[in-house]
Amino acid sequence: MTATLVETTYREALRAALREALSEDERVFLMGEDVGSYGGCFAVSLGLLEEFGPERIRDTPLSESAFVGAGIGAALGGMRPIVEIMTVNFSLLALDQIMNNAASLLHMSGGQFNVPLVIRMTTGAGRQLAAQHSHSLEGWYAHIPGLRILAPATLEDARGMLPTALRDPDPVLIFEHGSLYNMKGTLAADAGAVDIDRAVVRRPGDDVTLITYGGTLGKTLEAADLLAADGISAEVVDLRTLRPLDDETFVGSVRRTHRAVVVDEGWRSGSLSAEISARIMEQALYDLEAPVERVCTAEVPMPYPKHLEDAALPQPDTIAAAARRAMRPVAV
Amino acid sequence: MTATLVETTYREALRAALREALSEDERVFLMGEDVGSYGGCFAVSLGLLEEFGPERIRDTPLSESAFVGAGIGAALGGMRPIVEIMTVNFSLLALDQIMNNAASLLHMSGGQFNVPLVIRMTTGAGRQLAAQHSHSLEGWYAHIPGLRILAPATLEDARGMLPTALRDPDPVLIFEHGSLYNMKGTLAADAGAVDIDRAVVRRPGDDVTLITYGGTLGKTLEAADLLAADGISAEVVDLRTLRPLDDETFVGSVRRTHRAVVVDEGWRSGSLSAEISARIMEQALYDLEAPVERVCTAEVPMPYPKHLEDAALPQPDTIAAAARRAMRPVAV
Amino acid sequence: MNARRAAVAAEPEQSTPEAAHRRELLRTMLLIRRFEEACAELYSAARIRGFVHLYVGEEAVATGVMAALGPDDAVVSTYREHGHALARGLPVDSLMAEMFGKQSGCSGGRGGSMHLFDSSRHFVGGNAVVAAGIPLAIGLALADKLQHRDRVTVCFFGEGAAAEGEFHEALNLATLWRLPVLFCCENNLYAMGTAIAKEHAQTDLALRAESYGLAAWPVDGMDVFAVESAARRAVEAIRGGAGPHFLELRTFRFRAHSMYDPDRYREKVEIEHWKEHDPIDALVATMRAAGQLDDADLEATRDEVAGLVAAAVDAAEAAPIEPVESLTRFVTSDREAEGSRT
Amino acid sequence: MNARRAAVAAEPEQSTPEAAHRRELLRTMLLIRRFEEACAELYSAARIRGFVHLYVGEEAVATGVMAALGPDDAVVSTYREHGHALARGLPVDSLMAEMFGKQSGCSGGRGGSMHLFDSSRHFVGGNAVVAAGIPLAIGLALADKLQHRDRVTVCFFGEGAAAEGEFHEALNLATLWRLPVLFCCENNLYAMGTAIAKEHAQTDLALRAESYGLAAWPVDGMDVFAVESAARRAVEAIRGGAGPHFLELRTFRFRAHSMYDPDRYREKVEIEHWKEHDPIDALVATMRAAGQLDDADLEATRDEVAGLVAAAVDAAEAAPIEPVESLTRFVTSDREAEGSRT
Ligand SMILES: Cc1ncc(C[n+]2csc(CCOP(=O)(O)OP(=O)(O)O)c2C)c(N)n1
Ligand SMILES: Cc1ncc(C[n+]2csc(CCOP(=O)(O)OP(=O)(O)O)c2C)c(N)n1
Ligand SMILES: [Mg+2]
Ligand SMILES: [Mg+2]
Repeated sequence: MTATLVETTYREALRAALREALSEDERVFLMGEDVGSYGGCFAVSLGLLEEFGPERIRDTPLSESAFVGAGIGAALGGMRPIVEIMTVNFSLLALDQIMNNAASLLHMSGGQFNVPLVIRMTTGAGRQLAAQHSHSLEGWYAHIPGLRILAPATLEDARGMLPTALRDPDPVLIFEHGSLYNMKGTLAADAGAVDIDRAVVRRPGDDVTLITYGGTLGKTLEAADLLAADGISAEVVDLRTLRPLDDETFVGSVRRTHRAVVVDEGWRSGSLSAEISARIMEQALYDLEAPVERVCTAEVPMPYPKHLEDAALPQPDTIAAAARRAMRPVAV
Repeated sequence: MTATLVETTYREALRAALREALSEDERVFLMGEDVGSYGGCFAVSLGLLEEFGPERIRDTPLSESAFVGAGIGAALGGMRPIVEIMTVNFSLLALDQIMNNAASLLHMSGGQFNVPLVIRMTTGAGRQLAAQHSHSLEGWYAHIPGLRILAPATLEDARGMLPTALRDPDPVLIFEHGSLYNMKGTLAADAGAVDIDRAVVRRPGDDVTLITYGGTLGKTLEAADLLAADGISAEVVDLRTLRPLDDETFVGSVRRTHRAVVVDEGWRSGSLSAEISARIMEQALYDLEAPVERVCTAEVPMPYPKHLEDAALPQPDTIAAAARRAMRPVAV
Repeated sequence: MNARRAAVAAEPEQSTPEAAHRRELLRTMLLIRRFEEACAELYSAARIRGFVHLYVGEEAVATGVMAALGPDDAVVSTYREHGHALARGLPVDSLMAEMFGKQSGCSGGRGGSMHLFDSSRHFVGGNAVVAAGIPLAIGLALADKLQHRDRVTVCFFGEGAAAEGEFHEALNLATLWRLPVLFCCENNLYAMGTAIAKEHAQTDLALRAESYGLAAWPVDGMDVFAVESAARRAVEAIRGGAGPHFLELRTFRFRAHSMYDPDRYREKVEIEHWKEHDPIDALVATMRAAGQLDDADLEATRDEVAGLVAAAVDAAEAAPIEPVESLTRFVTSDREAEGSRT
Repeated sequence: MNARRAAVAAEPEQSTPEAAHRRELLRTMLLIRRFEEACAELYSAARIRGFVHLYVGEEAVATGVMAALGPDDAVVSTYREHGHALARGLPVDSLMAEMFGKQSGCSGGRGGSMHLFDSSRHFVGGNAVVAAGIPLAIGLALADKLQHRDRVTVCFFGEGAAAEGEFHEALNLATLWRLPVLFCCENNLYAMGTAIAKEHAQTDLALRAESYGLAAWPVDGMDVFAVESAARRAVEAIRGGAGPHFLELRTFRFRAHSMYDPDRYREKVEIEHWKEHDPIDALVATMRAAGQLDDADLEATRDEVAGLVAAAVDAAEAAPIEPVESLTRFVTSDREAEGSRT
């Protein structure tokens, strides 16, 4: 099967997924702040209002809690809503709805009311948006039972995670890293739904496993290049789904390489990297040749200046440095 | 110094701390839902309205975001507000204020505006309050830079953490576990402020370190009794302050015992237990004789029936079982 | 006011449709009352646990509103929802079993008093976060509108809930989008221990609601006829496409906020005053005066509902508990067995 | 409307206090305009980054409101706050340095365009979460009330923010507690790309605000005199103990929402229409007609503010950047050095 490849971007791939979902299923609609006339704050839904009309591309007032709650209600009422929260930073205003309703209704009702809702939002730092607009909270959301958390890091996943998420009977949150929208590349012309159960190895290697997801996949692959130049063969695992985690793939890799670095744009303490590290320790302690390293964001509300933001975030060189530390652990 | 001991309860110790703070500092006031005429939903502030009047024991409408935000504003304006959020479950409604304002203002303003605010709330499960009223999110809050997170587990700490927190120039969140309010015991008649920087060893031991905090300290001490009956000497560390964590105390203990069990009422994935486990691995991997065990809450919105709730939560026997596993690890 | 009603009414036979309907209303209210008295006793006996919020005194509200609904309409409720559930027709047995946390309960025992659900009756649940059901209700109404369904969604909440941000956001959204939703604000003058004047700068909540541009009016919530007719009027208008409506149902809870509450914040005299307007007594008086009810009828109905409740208690006591092995069911729909992959 | 004003006004000398005050207003508005034009250029040149929201067209609002305040009053702002900051008297240098992220900036460079702070001027900051500043403002006012301080806190937000739950909660609380706060709703008809009619069921926001029981009225936000006098009236009433007031300032932004926004959602003709009411042109016309301004004055003022801005840009460019080693400063007040103990 040699599919034709087309040039596209992450943004266009997301839009193609939205367009397909809207075309194929009458129950699907998109709702959120500025998804319509404005075209989406990051232009993801540009043109969809013209194509599908204001009933299905639904601009909302600035009322995160109400329109997320309305998305939950509409899902209960038989629709397949896609709710866009402009960015993860504002999702805190809707967190009660997400945790106490979306994630809990199925259980509280003894299985009677499931919530087939998809929530999309932009996440991450790197664009000098300062303290209130730079959170990476997807790992935090992964703490909540009842949710599925996705982090598309590639064009395939930007194109393919939404259709699979829409088939899920339960709430799915999709986190799109803000730095990826302009990412260019090629995609099969007939690209469609992808699996959302498994992590994947994006680059095979033997000496150390670099585990990451979303916005830091690119930096981690760059780090692998840096390491290759040093003769270190790094395997890069893209988690893809942050809840439920696919332990098998990343633990399996660490069992082979005996060394691991977790790269995570969340603030270090209590980030997803801690959970990954704990699981490796639980499942593969005796395979480890060195402590699992973590490369995370400095524990500081994000500063505006570029040089400070760069210093706060995981970078190819800090990732590579952590991998080198793992290669030469100082025994104590 | 042989201080007189008085019989008291956790609730009374909290109230004594509030009364002292209100008496000693005019800038202190208590604000929240039903702290006044009702006497506090768990009767912590009972009688304080009569003693200090409605300006300083301030009943608020059901408006979590606004009154937490108002607490932040009042702190900026020179007061020392104590804001009570009835329970952690409702704190989600105020989370934007907590993360994006309370925790960030100092940084965003380049050090000009600090927020000397104390927020108290009830946390935890165990009283059959079901899915929306049983969260343990204090470990989750410990992810946020700029906050200090306290979990008083003893009468001394119920009495003494508030005065120290009020002296902190930055926001402090105090999580009171709902199952502790009726805990009885003795306290020095002159008990007062306690340190809020260090974890403490609540029971010394040699074979395994049990690390916990707040509502699960009692169960963990019970587990230590069970273990003692088996001839296993367990050291119990009470974290007390969940952010910043006092690594020295718990890592130091594990260095001696070579085995650790973390007990945490949060849902397992992404709970504070993961961070503790990761730090032990980072700082003491070569001292470990077994994987760090975690005993957490099952990943399910809390069910109402007692037997299911009991099964979902850490219990003395499951904690002891984890410790026994750590004593006899199955090498792989 | 019921006396006045009774006076102007003709004296119909006990067999008229009106009389039959009123007996149905009365039966519902008596059933709610009896159910909750049993709950209070069972709570004291530690057979029921958790938070339990009684509706005693407010029965006319649920009963009147539900009487105006069709079987296809939807209901979103609160944690004080025994009355809503019973008036909506959820079987007493399934409710009592839920109070006991048994698998035969209406939420499989998982919810308890605050989380009663019944999908077959479009009863979308008790919600224990104040005001959090309001956005759900407008979402259900949005789904109906998008699917061109003729359903009305009724959303209950207290006057305390009206101070929450979600109230504001949802009322604006519902009005902006002309959604088929009936907001039923149960104004019982207190939110736990906080009197309405300490909650709201503007205590006329119907007026407040009107400021969003929706039709809103206050209703005597102790008069089941007033409630039913207001609800009918609103439901009809909503079904006709007139957009959301808002009823402020003025009522009072005769008992404490929850079984935990020592009720220190209300004067006895205030409670006694309201008890004089007991909605059941008022209905009984009206029906008696209209010749629609005699002592025997009343006795028989009381006996019937008492029997139902007693049987429900026995059944709930006897019902098996869920096996612990199924603890992690209902976390996700399709991966129930895979508890480990979280 | 300014023409009318001018016609009825007497023709005072250029040296009267009124003329001096008006020249001050004009200078402030010109300074804001010039500052933001420079920001737009610097943004295009990639010297300034992040989100930058321009105030062009709305200058009369900040200028008029600030003119009504004393030095001890407090201001809570939004992410569109260059105008508020300049009108409040923050030095141009410190603002421009902040835009560059330099340590000499008013927030030490940490905040950027959306987070301008100045404790010495009680300027409690730009806030980039819509409506999130409103609760802060009422808290500041509460502190003043509890400490019997004679301060008024002014809180700015847009008409889009009025849809958020926090707006509702805070207006109720402020009114309930009679807090000394002036709510200034800058109604520029759009929230990003969403027109007010798609945001609010009731678009008369002063009317909506009034429903909380506070004094509220609409003001022509393109007329700096109207703004100033409305603000004075409100501030005086608040200082006199009359509780919170609300001004709906009707205005328009001439430029896109932010530097990222291609402004697809507005018709050119709408923008052109509003540009005819440019608040600076209107003020200039009024002053000219009143003999309070001639070409030379205007030129001189323009030159002066252009010079200030140019100097600020040069200084900002030249200022050193903060050393990376101090990255984790300002996370906590007293443990700054201990970056590791988090
Ligand atoms: C968001 C939130 N805050 C606080 C509570 C605790 N609480 C439960 S019921 C209640 C009072 C609600 O009053 P009202 O809305 O008037 O309803 P009522 O109980 O009077 O029927 C409070 C404060 C809660 N459940 N949810
Ligand atoms: C809670 C929240 N939601 C969304 C955004 C993104 N956002 C920034 S400004 C804005 C529009 C706000 O409009 P308005 O309140 O009218 O103020 P204006 O920008 O017109 O001055 C939006 C949607 C945000 N910053 N915060
Ligand atoms: Mg009430
Ligand atoms: Mg606007």
